Amino acid sequence: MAYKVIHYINQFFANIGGEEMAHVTPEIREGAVGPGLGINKAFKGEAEIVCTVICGDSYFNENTEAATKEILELIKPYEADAFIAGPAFNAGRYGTACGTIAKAVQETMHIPAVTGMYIENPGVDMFKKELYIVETSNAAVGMRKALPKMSALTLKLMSNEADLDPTIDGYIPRGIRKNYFAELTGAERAVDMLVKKLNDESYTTEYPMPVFDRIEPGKAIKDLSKAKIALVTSGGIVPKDNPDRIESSSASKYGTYNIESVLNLTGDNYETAHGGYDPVYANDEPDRVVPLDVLRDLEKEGVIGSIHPYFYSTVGNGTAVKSSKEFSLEIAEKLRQDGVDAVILTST
Amino acid sequence: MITVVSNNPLVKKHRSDIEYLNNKDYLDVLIRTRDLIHQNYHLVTHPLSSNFLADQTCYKTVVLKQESSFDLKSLEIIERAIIMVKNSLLTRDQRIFEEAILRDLQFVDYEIIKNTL
Amino acid sequence: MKLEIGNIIIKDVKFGIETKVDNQMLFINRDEIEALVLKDDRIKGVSIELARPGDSTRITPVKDVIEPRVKVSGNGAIFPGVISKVDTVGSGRTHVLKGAAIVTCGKIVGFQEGIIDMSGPGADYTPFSNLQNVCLVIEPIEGLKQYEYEHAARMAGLKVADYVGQVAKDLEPDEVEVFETKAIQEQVKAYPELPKVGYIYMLQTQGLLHDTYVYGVDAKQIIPTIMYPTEIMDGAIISGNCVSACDKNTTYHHQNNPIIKYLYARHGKDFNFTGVIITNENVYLADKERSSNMTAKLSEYFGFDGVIISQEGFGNPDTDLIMNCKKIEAANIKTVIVTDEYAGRDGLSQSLADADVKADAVVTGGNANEVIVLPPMAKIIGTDAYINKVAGGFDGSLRSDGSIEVEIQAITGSTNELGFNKLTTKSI
Amino acid sequence: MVKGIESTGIPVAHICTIVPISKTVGANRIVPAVAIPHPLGDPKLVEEEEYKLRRKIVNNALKALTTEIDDQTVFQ
Repeated sequence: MAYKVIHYINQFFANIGGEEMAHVTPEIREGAVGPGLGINKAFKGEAEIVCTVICGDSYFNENTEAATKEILELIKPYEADAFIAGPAFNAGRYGTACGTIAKAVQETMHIPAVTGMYIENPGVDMFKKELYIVETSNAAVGMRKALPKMSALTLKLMSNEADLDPTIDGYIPRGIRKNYFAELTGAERAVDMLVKKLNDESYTTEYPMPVFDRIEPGKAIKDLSKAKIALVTSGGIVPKDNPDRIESSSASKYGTYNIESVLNLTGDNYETAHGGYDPVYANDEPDRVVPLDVLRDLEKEGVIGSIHPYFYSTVGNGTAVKSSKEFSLEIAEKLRQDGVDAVILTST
Repeated sequence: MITVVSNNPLVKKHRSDIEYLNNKDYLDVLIRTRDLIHQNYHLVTHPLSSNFLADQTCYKTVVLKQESSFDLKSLEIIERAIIMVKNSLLTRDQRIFEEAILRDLQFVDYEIIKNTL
Repeated sequence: MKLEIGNIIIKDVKFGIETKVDNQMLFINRDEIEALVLKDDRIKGVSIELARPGDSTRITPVKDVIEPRVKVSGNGAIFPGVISKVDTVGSGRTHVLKGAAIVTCGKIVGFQEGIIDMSGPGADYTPFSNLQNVCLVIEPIEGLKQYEYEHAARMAGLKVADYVGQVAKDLEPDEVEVFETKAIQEQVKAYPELPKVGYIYMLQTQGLLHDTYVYGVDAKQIIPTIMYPTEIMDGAIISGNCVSACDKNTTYHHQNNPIIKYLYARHGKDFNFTGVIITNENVYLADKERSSNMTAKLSEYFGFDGVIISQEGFGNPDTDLIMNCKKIEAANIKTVIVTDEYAGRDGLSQSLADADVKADAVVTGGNANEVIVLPPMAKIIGTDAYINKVAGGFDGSLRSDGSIEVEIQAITGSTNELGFNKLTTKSI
Repeated sequence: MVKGIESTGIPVAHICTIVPISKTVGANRIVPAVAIPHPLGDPKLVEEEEYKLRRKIVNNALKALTTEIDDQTVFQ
């Protein structure tokens, strides 16, 4: 009997409409829709899309929790063997939606989930550890190439073929280090690698050093006097008594604090949660870490447009960037949605 | 000026003027070390001396030196060490060592840094 | 320097009335060996046992593995500066009982020493499961200090290896391999058109139980220096190391350094292998800076175009490794580094305690944290009472049925950083 | 943190004490601060002077945010 697969797509690929229809709520249709037809073809009868669930990107991203719940309810009766989302190519919100729903399905229904994205889709960084994300081109022209890869990987996962390899199966490496026995000994491989390096031939390192990849600088602000500026800090400034219990070192969370009616941060109401330096100076005068006093004056003088009503705070220390990555994306998304034009980030 | 941060009673026994973190764990020693580095202390010994992470020993001694400027290299080393030690604690059960083993662990930690004391 | 290695192939080991080799069978006189070990009055007792490939045998806690050899001609003798006069070795002829090894076992401190399984899944991870092993389980006298015990166990292993090796002196080897490296100017002239390659050999030297000896000198005290590769092949470096079974270099590893072996294999064809620089891994940052400055300077001085750098151990030696790599790359010399990983049981953690983009050619010996279940064995040589104290073991790792759940870091030589094995790691 | 935010296209001025760390974490507009325990202040100064110092650093950050750049830039 053929495997049963559920497919998730957004309003655009369901031919409902573009951005103007991005608010549509989840609906389910029997059988394959849009890209699903191509997936079905690639399955060659070994599996079949039993239903397609469709949701608008805006609806999903603005109501993530509710949308996830609704979709899980909708697809439950189908008792599927696997779940496919997208491919989302370079569409950020679609990618986030695909990642979120695929992860939720994987966790609650215990069936394998596969999605597809362009390597720079923000969803990749958010979900690559948990999900198999097939690498696609950055636009829908890559559909024809992406679908067979996604289908093949899904089939492999359903039949429990354990030995997956990103270079063969076309998914983005999940960053899990796994042992295996190579053809040659390490010494032979080292000598081979050295010869290639000496001859300027290409070689593949067995452990790519974690590198800090660059991000394109954001465009400069044209008119400061109209700009909405947000304050973010990794210096751990929090309201007195640290209501969110932000940890004193390499914090795993962040706090969001309303400063709409605050003119400056004083030691009476704010303090630092940072455990990495002598806290006296920051506790005495938290403006020394988050310069709200200066920024309020500049707002009053009309130098800047406005100050974002919330500031975000966490405790980070220089090199431990990884832990903060997840919530920094969350903060970033909120700032973007709130129409913030620029950010001043302070670190100790 | 040399400063010794340690939770090893054997180190404390041999040198009294250390910053002794009584009943604190390996990670506490590293975090205290990091705090000192932020106050212009430089590492003298590597914080991952001995081949143990926190799942294999509970004793750690680090030697630092106070200087007048901040040392980025020391900070990088301690930050990476903290990440590794946290990871070593994360994926394992808490270990409980027997008394005889504890003495061995104290001994090895002390032996490795005794020349700086 | 020119060294001939004559291999006498050993395919089985048995106790006998005389220690000798007969038709690829090594016979061991138990009493003679026992008497030899007990000459050291720090040792109360020794039990000598044999372990063959395929046996349902577990050897633990393993301290060192040594290949029995004898110097037939040329300068010096076996393990110079340690059990023989400090003469420069690396030339002449040396005979090897290929396929045999002396394994020392003992609970030096309550953790650390490793496991060798002669069969089952664990056997795939250690090269020593393929050898005919003569095991010495060494029991110290009451109250012997750890360093004394370590020293006594180290000496016992070397002396027995020397003793057993003697039997090869007058035997006709099954095969003879010849290795030669000339003095630097001559060597460079030999293949002027080929790139010059060196090997940076990092030695574990953190302190007690983490030491390596070069011609008898504690390598902690050396300044990096240059050696002929054949000196190392001829026993100039020995292990005094009890740490992390998986990635410590036993004396056997030093005697059979595979990087030296494969550099020789392509010497004169793909490059000109011109020398080895040995360096250390100390706990003081100032020593790390000094030693890595020296390796870079020597690499430049000897005109290397490329080097392989191998590590021993993990944690703070990662810093030495990266310093060596960065500084040598900065001298416009191409590097390949050989290391192993501690990426956690789930393989998701940061693998090394240091990193640099310059380290763009890395060979890894595997993730030492990966968990394996070793089934029960019919025979235990040594004791498994300490299993859950072995580095890589954890509470409850010795199960009531005798099976063990451990990280592979408990297995002797499993993630060796000289590239001795085929084990490696990929990102999935 | 810097990268997370800037990946949305919002420009970020990173005020930090240790410029090399800011560079490794991928900040593009880097504004050096005073010292680790008090990046935007100096307890040795009188209140007014300290405010001036802070304002200077914030102005520097605003200058950074209004400057078009292609690569990591430190705004002294």
